[in-house]
Amino acid sequence: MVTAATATPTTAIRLENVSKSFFASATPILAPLSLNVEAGEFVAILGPSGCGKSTLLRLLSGLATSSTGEIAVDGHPPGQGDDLAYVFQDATLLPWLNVAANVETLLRLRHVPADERARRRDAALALVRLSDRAGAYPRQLSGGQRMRVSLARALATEPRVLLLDEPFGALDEMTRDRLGEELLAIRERQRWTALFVTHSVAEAVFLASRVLVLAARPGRVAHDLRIDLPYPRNHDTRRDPAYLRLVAEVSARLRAVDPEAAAA
Amino acid sequence: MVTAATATPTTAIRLENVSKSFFASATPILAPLSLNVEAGEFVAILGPSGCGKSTLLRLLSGLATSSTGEIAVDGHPPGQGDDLAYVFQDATLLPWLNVAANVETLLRLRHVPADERARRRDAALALVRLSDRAGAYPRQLSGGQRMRVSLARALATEPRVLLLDEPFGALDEMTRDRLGEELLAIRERQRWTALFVTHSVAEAVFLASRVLVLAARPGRVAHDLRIDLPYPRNHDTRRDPAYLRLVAEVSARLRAVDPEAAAA
Amino acid sequence: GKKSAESAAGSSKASSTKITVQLDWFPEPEHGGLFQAQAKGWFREAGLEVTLVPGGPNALVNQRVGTGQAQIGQGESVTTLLDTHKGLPLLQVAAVFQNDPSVFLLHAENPVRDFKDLNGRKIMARPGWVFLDYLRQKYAIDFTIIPFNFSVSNFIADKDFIQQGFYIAEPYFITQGGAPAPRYLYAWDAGYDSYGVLIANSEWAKNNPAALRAFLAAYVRGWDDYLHGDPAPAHAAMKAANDKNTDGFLEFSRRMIIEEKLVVGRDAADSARIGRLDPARYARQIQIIEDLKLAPAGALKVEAVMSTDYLPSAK
Amino acid sequence: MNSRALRWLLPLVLAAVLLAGWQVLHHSLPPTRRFLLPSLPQLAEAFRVHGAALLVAARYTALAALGGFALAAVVAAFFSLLLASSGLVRATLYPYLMGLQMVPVIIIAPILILWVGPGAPSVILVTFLITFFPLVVNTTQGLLSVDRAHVDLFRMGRAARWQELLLLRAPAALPYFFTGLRIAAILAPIGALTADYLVGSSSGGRSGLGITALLFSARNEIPALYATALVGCLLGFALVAAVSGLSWLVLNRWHDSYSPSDK
Amino acid sequence: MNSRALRWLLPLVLAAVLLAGWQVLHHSLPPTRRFLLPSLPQLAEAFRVHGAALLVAARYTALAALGGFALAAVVAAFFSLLLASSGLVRATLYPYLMGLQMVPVIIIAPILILWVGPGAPSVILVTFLITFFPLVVNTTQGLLSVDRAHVDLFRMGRAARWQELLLLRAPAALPYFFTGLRIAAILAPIGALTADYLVGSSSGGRSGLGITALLFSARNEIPALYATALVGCLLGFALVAAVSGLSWLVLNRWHDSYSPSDK
Ligand SMILES: Nc1ncnc2c1ncn2[C@@H]1O[C@H](COP(=O)(O)OP(=O)(O)OP(=O)(O)O)[C@@H](O)[C@H]1O
Ligand SMILES: Nc1ncnc2c1ncn2[C@@H]1O[C@H](COP(=O)(O)OP(=O)(O)OP(=O)(O)O)[C@@H](O)[C@H]1O
Ligand SMILES: [Mg+2]
Ligand SMILES: [Mg+2]
Repeated sequence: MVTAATATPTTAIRLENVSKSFFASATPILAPLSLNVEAGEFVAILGPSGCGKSTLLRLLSGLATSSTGEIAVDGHPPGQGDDLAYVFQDATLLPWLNVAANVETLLRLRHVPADERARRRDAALALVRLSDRAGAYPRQLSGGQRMRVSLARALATEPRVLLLDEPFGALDEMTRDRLGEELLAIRERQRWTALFVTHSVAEAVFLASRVLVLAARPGRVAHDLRIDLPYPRNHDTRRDPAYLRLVAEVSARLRAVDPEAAAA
Repeated sequence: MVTAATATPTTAIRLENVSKSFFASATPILAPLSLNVEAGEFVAILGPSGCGKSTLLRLLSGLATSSTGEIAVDGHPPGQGDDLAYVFQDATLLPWLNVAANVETLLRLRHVPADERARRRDAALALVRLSDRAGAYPRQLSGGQRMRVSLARALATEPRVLLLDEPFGALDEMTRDRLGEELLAIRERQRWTALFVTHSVAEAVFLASRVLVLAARPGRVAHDLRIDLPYPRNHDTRRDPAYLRLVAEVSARLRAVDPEAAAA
Repeated sequence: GKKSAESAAGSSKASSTKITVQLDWFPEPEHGGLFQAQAKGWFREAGLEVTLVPGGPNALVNQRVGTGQAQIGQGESVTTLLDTHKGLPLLQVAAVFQNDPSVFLLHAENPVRDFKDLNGRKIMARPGWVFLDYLRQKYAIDFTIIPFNFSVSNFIADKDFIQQGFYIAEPYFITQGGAPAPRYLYAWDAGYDSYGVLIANSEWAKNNPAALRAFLAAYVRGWDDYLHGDPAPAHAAMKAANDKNTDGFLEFSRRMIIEEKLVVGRDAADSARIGRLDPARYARQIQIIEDLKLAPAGALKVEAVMSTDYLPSAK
Repeated sequence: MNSRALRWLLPLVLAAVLLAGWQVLHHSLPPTRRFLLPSLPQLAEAFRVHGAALLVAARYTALAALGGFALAAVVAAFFSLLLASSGLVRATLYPYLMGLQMVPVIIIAPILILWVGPGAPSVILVTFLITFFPLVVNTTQGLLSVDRAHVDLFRMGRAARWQELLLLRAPAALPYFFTGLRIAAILAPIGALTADYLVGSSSGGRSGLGITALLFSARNEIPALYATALVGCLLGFALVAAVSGLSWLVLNRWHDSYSPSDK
Repeated sequence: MNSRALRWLLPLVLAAVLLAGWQVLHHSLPPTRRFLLPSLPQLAEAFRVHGAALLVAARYTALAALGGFALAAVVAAFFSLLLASSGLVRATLYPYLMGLQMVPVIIIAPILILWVGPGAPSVILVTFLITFFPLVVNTTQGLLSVDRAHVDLFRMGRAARWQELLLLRAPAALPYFFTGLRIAAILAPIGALTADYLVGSSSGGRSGLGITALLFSARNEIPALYATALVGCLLGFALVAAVSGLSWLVLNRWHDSYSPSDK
């Protein structure tokens, strides 16, 4: 199951001098920003509210265009590659489809055959523990359940690049921890490159091979930290002193970044 | 500034044998549940995703009706009292109003005079650090910014009972901590009774005078814990060993509840 | 024009000649000659297969005849002259009524006694009726026109109401509606003596003179029989084609046609020659059109717009 | 319980009040004008006398209305998708579609009669012209009003244009489409009646409600005229009821306009 | 840049193609039928000859259209709010409003002439009747389609019925209202023309477009008839453009139908 991509790491995401402003005149939301993410990396992004995390993911997915600079995702300009999945900050389920059909939406767009679609849908729903709610409509779900459906929808596509915008934000710590571990297990199989926005330092350190700490006004990478904990990570990792030390360190870095954000 | 309510604690919220099912036949979402909250209490609610936390708040606000049982909020049946504010799990800002007008919405409903409205709006916006975005429309805000506007909208009403459904869910830890402290400071002045749903045990223990741990299927109070840390709490509280012990204890209780949720 | 006229005629050469007649209104006694001839089988006897197509507010008789969708139609002469001027290949071949029965209806006590008195009044009429322009010019008057809606309700309900009407039809419904019989202002009293006419597609007429002659002969015989014989066959056919026709109405309308000498003409000398057309009257009608500047002088020639060649010759 | 009973009672009470008011109005008119507002017994009598004829005419008009309505629904759905597919198409085509609606039926009636011929085809065409546009405007607006976040989802999923149109915009536009359909359902029978009046044919002694109305009107049979109008209304109500039922079936499970006010 | 140029070019190209097609069609018709589709020079000639008269008629009809349209907008807004205020009101009133729309204008023409009088008041009233209903249906649907979560917000804030209606449902329904307004804008001029045809009045040689059309039609002046229809269309376009502009002004800052496709 080990693909060539892991054997010879290549660049999955590359940003060069990318900036973004909403109005030509205004201060940019993202300052000119350069970044390289190798294939298979799991990058967690931390940063104060409104610093530009979602904007960064939107640029990578091609949903927004950068004001300046160059972006390549999986070797393509943003929005052109075929194997990207993006879990939005909001669940954005289609209200007229039930949970099962919502999970299948993206597969349908890719013309995945019906039986394969059903298989992946069931697996994804089982993963987020919502198999028994497959027939429910979005308005019958709790906030956390909706986010889990959204996550299942993205994972079912088995992408090469995965962008996640606070997918666990609305979940309790247990569910969060469990889903984090499941995510890492899936990563072993699917081997995507991930950019994962979160507000939990512990989560960032537990999941990621690399943590970016963004600063606000304009958004920029204040710290770029490698997390050298071996995979697979599991329950024990959370008690590993190296892990705890890294959490403390990243927390400190984030805190140091904050005063600038507080001015916002 | 100390009102009678604090001098002689009275019951702010009372539930007696309250249950809720969406279909007459189905297993209830909330099992018959009884609960008393004294005026001035700050109750944090923890529990797995989908266990019924939002449903409980909806029952208290009168937005949903219970299938069985009696509810009294601030001496009134739910939905009849005048001084309740509810921060929903989603921001639910009105897209056609800018930030300032959104914050004023609830005040307008109560016929608060224009100058008083402007005063409270500005104070609330300053609190959530969005004064400089007062003129922006919701679609120009980040996810966290939207939640902060929603919080400001509720706080501006200076209610007697405050229901908060994961108001800090989409926020980074710094902002979260700061807003938590601000919330406690406001509480000193406004003296509301609060029910606060959160997924962060640390946050629950830091803010609350009492923590309810809910279990799922059907939703019920598994643990009802008093947090005997003195107010005012602040930065130092977070390093207080008593605080850390309580966090660990609540975490353990929550974890013990989880296996049942995992079955969901 | 030629092509469509030919195909209309040519398609039926095999057995009998097919002729479609476009009526100007729903079947009523004003179509008595046609229905009687049809009911008695006189068209068939003459080797013609005739279809009578009911009209209505949008009968478009001249357009349908001009484009060959019908070979013959029933209409009014001055309007037809105008349409001929506009280029439709129309030929007026027989009179239906020696005087077009369109008149103004008034209540008995209405102070309007004369056309001059119409000045400043409100009249419900077809805005395109040339007679209106004629009145304005001749008497130097003006009035307000309300579009004709084929109803007599306003007339019955309003003592001051003045409206256009076929006086062989509307008065019946007015009296049935409980109002006293109306008074009339006849167009011909103002010097506007248009015909009710049969109009043929001129190309078709040129190519099928025998058929047209045979048609008109049967038609004239039909009128004669309808007026002087038993109208029952025609009335039965009219009721079949329009179930709102009551015996009372059919009888009233026929009686009016007879009493007012509409078909035979008030000119007793010629009364046996049903269908006759007078070129001199056409010259006057063309003069009216020219005076109203609806066509330039000399544009319309009597010989080109009408013909008596197809009528049965005088006995 | 109480409020549910009211829901049945109040409309009935209002109906009774209106009918009584009608009757009173009839009798309060000066006798010469009374015929303009026939009394209820006169109306009943008109139904008794002309009921059979009205039924035949109603069937004819109902078929034309349904034909025009169905045609409009299908063609409007197609054009709305086309219009929503790109701003360029919209800028190019919309004015002509609007033009189509703005051609006064009374003006093209003669042209239709001469080209299509009087009778059912023309009536269906006119009904189509009358009902088509509200459908196009509503459906197009619905297709354009789709939630921005959902469009982003589909763009992210690299949906083809047609997938975005059919799998996202089309279902999202359903509430708008049904609104248009409801308007069209109301317009169709009266449109067919008007069309029958303008371009119908009474050949063979069979005609629709329009020509029937015209004849009753010309003959001053006012009660029968009202009866004819009433039959037209009933057709409209039947069609609206059908559309509302369909709308409920399709939308009730997810659309907010059907979400119960409290649960 | 390129696509923006296309946006101007394509409609113009289509217009040119259609005009050329028209001209070709004209010449390919058999001569006896050619009069049904006047050639462009004939049309131009009709405008030259009758331009002044058409302008007068257009002004008259435009005023009536605007009057009926404005009346419909105001009354529809009022009734929609009433209908949306409670299911009971809706169940009670909606059928009668529908009935109002379904009364065939051609049938009530005599009654209007008698009671309202021919001319401007009747024309405005008929225009109102024609444009009213699409507005009511759309606006009511909009008022009912408001986001459930926002209703919850207002209920939580203990909003009075009228506050929920005016501060929440009314602004949320604006996109639907403007959709209805766009339909009404298209219907108003042609409705006024039709109304003029049915219940207008002409005196001193001055009349609206309907009677003008009737006159041209009776005189078989087909090019002038087309010119009249065209003038009616132009009025419609002007009104639609005005409504679209207003809609943009009101909605562009927040509604998804105006959100740029990429930012
Ligand atoms: N309209 C509905 N019909 C049926 N089931 C519903 C409906 N609304 C909510 N539920 C179910 O009720 C349960 C409780 O929902 P609730 O929103 O209260 O959960 P919660 O504790 O707030 O969860 P979360 O932390 O994910 O927000 C969930 O399992 C949900 O699926
Ligand atoms: N359409 C827009 N017009 C103007 N400003 C915008 C627009 N969209 C976003 N912004 C601003 O850009 C900044 C970055 O937004 P972004 O959504 O990327 O933040 P974020 O880091 O994801 O925040 P959060 O953690 O709260 O989700 C915010 O200050 C936001 O207000
Ligand atoms: Mg964000
Ligand atoms: Mg919840």
